[in-house]
Amino acid sequence: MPFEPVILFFILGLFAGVVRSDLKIPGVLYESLSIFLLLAIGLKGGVELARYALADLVGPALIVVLVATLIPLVAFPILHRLGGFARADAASIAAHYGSVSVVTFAVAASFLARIGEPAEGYMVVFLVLLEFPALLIGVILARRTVGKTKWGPLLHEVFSGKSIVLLIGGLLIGWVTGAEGIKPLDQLFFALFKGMLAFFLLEMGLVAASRMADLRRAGPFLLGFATLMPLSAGLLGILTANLLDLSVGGAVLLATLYASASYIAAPAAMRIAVPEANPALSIGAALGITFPFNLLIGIPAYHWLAIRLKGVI
Amino acid sequence: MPFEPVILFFILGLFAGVVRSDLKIPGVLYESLSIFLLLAIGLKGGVELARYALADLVGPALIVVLVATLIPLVAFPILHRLGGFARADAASIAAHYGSVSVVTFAVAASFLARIGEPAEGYMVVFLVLLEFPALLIGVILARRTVGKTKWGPLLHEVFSGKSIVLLIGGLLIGWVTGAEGIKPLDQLFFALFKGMLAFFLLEMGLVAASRMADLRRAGPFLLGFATLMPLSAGLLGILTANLLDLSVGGAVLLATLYASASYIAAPAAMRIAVPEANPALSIGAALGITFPFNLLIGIPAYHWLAIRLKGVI
Amino acid sequence: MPFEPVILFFILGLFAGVVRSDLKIPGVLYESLSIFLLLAIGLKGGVELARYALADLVGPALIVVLVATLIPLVAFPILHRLGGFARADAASIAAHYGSVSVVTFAVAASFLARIGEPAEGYMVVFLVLLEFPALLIGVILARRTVGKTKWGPLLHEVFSGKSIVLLIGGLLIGWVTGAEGIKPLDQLFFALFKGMLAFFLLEMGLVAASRMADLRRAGPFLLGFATLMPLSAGLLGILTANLLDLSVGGAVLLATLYASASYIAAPAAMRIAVPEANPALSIGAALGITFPFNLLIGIPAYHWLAIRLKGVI
Amino acid sequence: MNAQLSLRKLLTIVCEADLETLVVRDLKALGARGYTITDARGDGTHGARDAAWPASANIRIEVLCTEQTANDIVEHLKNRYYANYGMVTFLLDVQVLRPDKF
Amino acid sequence: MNAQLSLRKLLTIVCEADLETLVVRDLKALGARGYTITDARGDGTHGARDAAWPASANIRIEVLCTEQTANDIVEHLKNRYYANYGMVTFLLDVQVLRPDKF
Amino acid sequence: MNAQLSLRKLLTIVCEADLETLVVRDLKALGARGYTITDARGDGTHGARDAAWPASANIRIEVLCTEQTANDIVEHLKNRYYANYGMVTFLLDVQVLRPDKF
Ligand SMILES: Nc1ncnc2c1ncn2[C@@H]1O[C@H](COP(=O)(O)O)[C@@H](O)[C@H]1O
Ligand SMILES: Nc1ncnc2c1ncn2[C@@H]1O[C@H](COP(=O)(O)O)[C@@H](O)[C@H]1O
Ligand SMILES: Nc1ncnc2c1ncn2[C@@H]1O[C@H](COP(=O)(O)O)[C@@H](O)[C@H]1O
Ligand code: NA
Ligand code: NA
Ligand code: NA
Repeated sequence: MPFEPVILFFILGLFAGVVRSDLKIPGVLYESLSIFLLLAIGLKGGVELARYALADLVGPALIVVLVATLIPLVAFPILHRLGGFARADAASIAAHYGSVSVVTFAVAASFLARIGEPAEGYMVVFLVLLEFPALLIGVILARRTVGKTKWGPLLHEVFSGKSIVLLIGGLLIGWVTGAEGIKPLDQLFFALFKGMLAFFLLEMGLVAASRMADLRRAGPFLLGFATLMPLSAGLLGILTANLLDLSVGGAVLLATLYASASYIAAPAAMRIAVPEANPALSIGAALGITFPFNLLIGIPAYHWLAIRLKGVI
Repeated sequence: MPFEPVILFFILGLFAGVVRSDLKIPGVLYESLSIFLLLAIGLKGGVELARYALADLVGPALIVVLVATLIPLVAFPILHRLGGFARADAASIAAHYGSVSVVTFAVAASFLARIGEPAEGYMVVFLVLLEFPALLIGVILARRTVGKTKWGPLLHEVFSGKSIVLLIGGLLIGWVTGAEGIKPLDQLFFALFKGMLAFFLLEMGLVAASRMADLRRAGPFLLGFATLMPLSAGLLGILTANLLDLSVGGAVLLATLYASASYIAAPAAMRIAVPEANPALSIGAALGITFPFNLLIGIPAYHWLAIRLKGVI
Repeated sequence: MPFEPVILFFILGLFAGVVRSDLKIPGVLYESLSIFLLLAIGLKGGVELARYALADLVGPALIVVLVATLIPLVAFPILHRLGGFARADAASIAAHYGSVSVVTFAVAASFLARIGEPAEGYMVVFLVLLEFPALLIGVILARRTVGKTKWGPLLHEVFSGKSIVLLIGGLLIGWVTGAEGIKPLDQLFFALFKGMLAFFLLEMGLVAASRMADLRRAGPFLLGFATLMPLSAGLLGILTANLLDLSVGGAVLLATLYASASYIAAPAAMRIAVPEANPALSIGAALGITFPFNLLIGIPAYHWLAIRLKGVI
Repeated sequence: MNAQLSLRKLLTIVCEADLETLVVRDLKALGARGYTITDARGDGTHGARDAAWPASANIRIEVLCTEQTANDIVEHLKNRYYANYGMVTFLLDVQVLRPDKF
Repeated sequence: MNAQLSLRKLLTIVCEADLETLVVRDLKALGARGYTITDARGDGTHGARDAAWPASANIRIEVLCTEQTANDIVEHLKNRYYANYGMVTFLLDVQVLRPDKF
Repeated sequence: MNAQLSLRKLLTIVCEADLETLVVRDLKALGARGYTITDARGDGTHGARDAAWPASANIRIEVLCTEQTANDIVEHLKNRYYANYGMVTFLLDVQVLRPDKF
């Protein structure tokens, strides 16, 4: 089997969307599943984190975050200058790609688990840390001046956003409780995780199908961007991982974080902070192209690369 | 215990409905559970299917489907001529009884599992195949002429209907993935299956209770039909199973498929394709009478019959 | 770990509510989870119940219910005379505290399970029996005269209320089916119970946060009542448990039942039966103060007390 | 105005979800021949109602009816519920086909 | 009346949820430039529809449009659906900004 | 018209669900004393919004208020949101009890 089985659910959803099946997954189920996934990923990360000395993570975390800021900063001029996108659109798309997709991360983690490739348990911390800096950068890029923006509401929006609250909340609960204490919750949050992910991917397939239509209007430049950007960012992730001496599994996860584009936190934040940006472009690219691209091609490719590049840098 | 425990949840729902309890199960939960059940049944069937040579199933499948067309073709004149129902109503009810109830099938399968009666793993394929031919027959019966109907939209409605998409999608995923590959999903789709079925039956009980009121107006003929029809169709199923040399368990499942009346795919399809038909009649009979009848009496009866008739034909 | 891990989810929800996070748990998920919890608690109780002779429980049950009527009867004059609350408000609050909180009971049970303190399996029967008498007492206290009230609709409201139907329904199903028969449902109703409870508590935290604002207007008397009342009622529960010669675990559960205030059955029933009562007061106290108080302080305190008072009376 | 259309009243009631059973019973008793309900949340004199749990959910009920029935219902709601419950009602004229249906 | 505002028709349709795809297609074909749908339940001549499962759910569709389009839609709905489906429609005048949008 | 009833404006806003917090804050700031929200989906110039996930969900907000407040809100919404967001508003006259409440 070349594919993670969960990806087949995504393809089923995509198919149902494309043939205009009357299969509709209630919006409430989408929200419930996304709460579940965020919480479960946080909990799992927190339990793993208990095995590490937090102080040892500060340095790597700083490097991971700093390197990641390159992504929106490079994506923006490509989109604005080369692609001819309006400033707001280029900034918003850059923010989406600078931030991360929690579900893509989860699929990569389960890809690694299936092939038995271990990874550092603290990668979830990077997931949390990478979620928001790009959003702030995106707003600055869009506004041109830092002064004009009302940062208060935006910072509140970002830090009290549901994905941050659930991920960090889960991390802390997992960390405080530890592997033993969390056992009674294992059945829901860990044993069911992959099934719930499959269910969610079915839903994402349906949503992605409806987003692909948006993209037809967007032109080939964005299509190219939405596949080359993750590949380059993934490569950057692998090199950064090598710099930090992470395992192959860790490199794949970091590559996936860098390569993935957010569609939970970013769309809501950008919609409010950069109203002039057309969400059809950013969401269309992130969800209609990059998300399936990472699932089907990106993750195995990053694994292939991570093995070959092991030790480089 | 004479009953499958899951049936007690149906009775609880029925009771809550009858005493007008304020217990209401959100419509969204109904939809989520039905998506889960359809997908899980498909997956399970797909995994089992991997053990058979598909070519060997073509013959039996053809026979099973052909014999099944007798059900609407016999039910229609009974309802129209004998019962005095309008053409559209008779055709729509016939279509409901010719199609199948996925949940009744699931209860029969869990009845067999409980008493340790094995059955052929590919019965789910028959479930999928039996879902739609009766719907097409129903439309033809209602229209009298094949010419007038716009078949395009109807065929689209039937084949892109959510139950077909999820059942076939699940079948394919299960088949491609196989028992080993699907393991990480077992906890959600298989271990929880029976609990989810119980929950869904609670809900069906509430819905059935509200449908029984509809039936008071329908008169005794429909009541008789809604109990004698499944018995006869069940017998037909057992004989067909014997013809195909199925096991006792397989005979019970085929009997249940023949005997059960659809209330997921059929109501939606008939509502659009045969607008003149009164849904209170078809749904009232299928859900208010035949569904509980099969759960409480039919399934054990088909088992009793299948044992006694083993080898006949 | 001093805390039950599930309590951390409540705190996370509380925190998200207080910082005005955009984390919103869909109302439908709240309802689905509450149906699940009620049913699961009933089922578990029913299975345990099968081990006891019902006749032996009649006496203790009578005592437990009779002593419990003291709670609203004492709470009412305290609130009305001392606290200066209007008759209707005092009666409604008294009814909330006289009835029980199913979720608090579940947390206490999982607290006991974690520390390995066994308890009588039939406590769920007391939970069911304690749910409604206080509601009737509350209505009488509010109306002053028994005559004026239309008891028919109220009794219907109480006895066909969803919590009673699901708890008693679950009890009966569990009792009829027994530990063996219910096994296939264990995975959903028992293995997932604690995870679902955690999820529900997250939601309760969000709701409680919004209720705390209500309380600011209510003044310090109600705050004092909402902490001293559960402590006193908890003590009463322990003494009653001693009278009945229950185990320490049983005493903790009875204390928790007495100490907890209802926010599923009571709010709906009181809203209809005592319209003049301001729900912000009763729900604010029950959910905003007493619920977190019992989770964080009450349950461990009742345990501490139950050990110390073992044998007293 | 289209000649087929007649004037009727549309009465809209926004109230606490707990009242659904009672209000629906009243509507029928006062002559309404049908109604439509949607789930809602909101804010008003009784404070924010965010529909996060049953006790804070609202419903929005619409009734198409004659002016007489509308007035009867408004009168009844005012006497029976206004003092103690979160409830808002408003009335307007709408054009309907099949006026005898309402 | 605010000088920026113009009059348009608001057409509201309450019908069985199963009809959503068909009715939406019809609306577009008859010139509606947009619509808004909410999920609903209700009661009427076709009996109680409590939205407990798909077969008993309703939807409530609103269309802002010109009087001409509104009349065309009402006419079409009447001919196509009234005989066999649970459906209620009503029309009223509303004030909108950007009249050319509708 | 029933003598107890007075005229007020009903302002209805259909917009992207993401705007809920912002718009509600604006409504309060501009003098609305209450509002009612239902979840919705729809179609319009900004394309189909099917509510399958948060980014494609709409809400439908109703505000009963004085004509002055209604005009202020419409003016504000137009300036603040119309250029960049999917949003539709319409106004009509309705009869209410307790006019001072709105
Ligand atoms: N001015 C208003 N405009 C629209 N809806 C309102 C208004 N005031 C109150 N409501 C609705 O009616 C419910 C009860 O209102 P109240 O009795 O004022 O708390 C609120 O939760 C809102 O949903
Ligand atoms: N008088 C009415 N007022 C408001 N809604 C109605 C009315 N009559 C019917 N409806 C709605 O329209 C749907 C179909 O109506 P009917 O065709 O009368 O069964 C009902 O389920 C209600 O949601
Ligand atoms: N003509 C219309 N009638 C009713 N609702 C509309 C109409 N146009 C737009 N809407 C609603 O307003 C939302 C935003 O509209 P728009 O800005 O045109 O995309 C849509 O998603 C619809 O829910
Ligand atoms: Na990224
Ligand atoms: Na059948
Ligand atoms: Na109590």
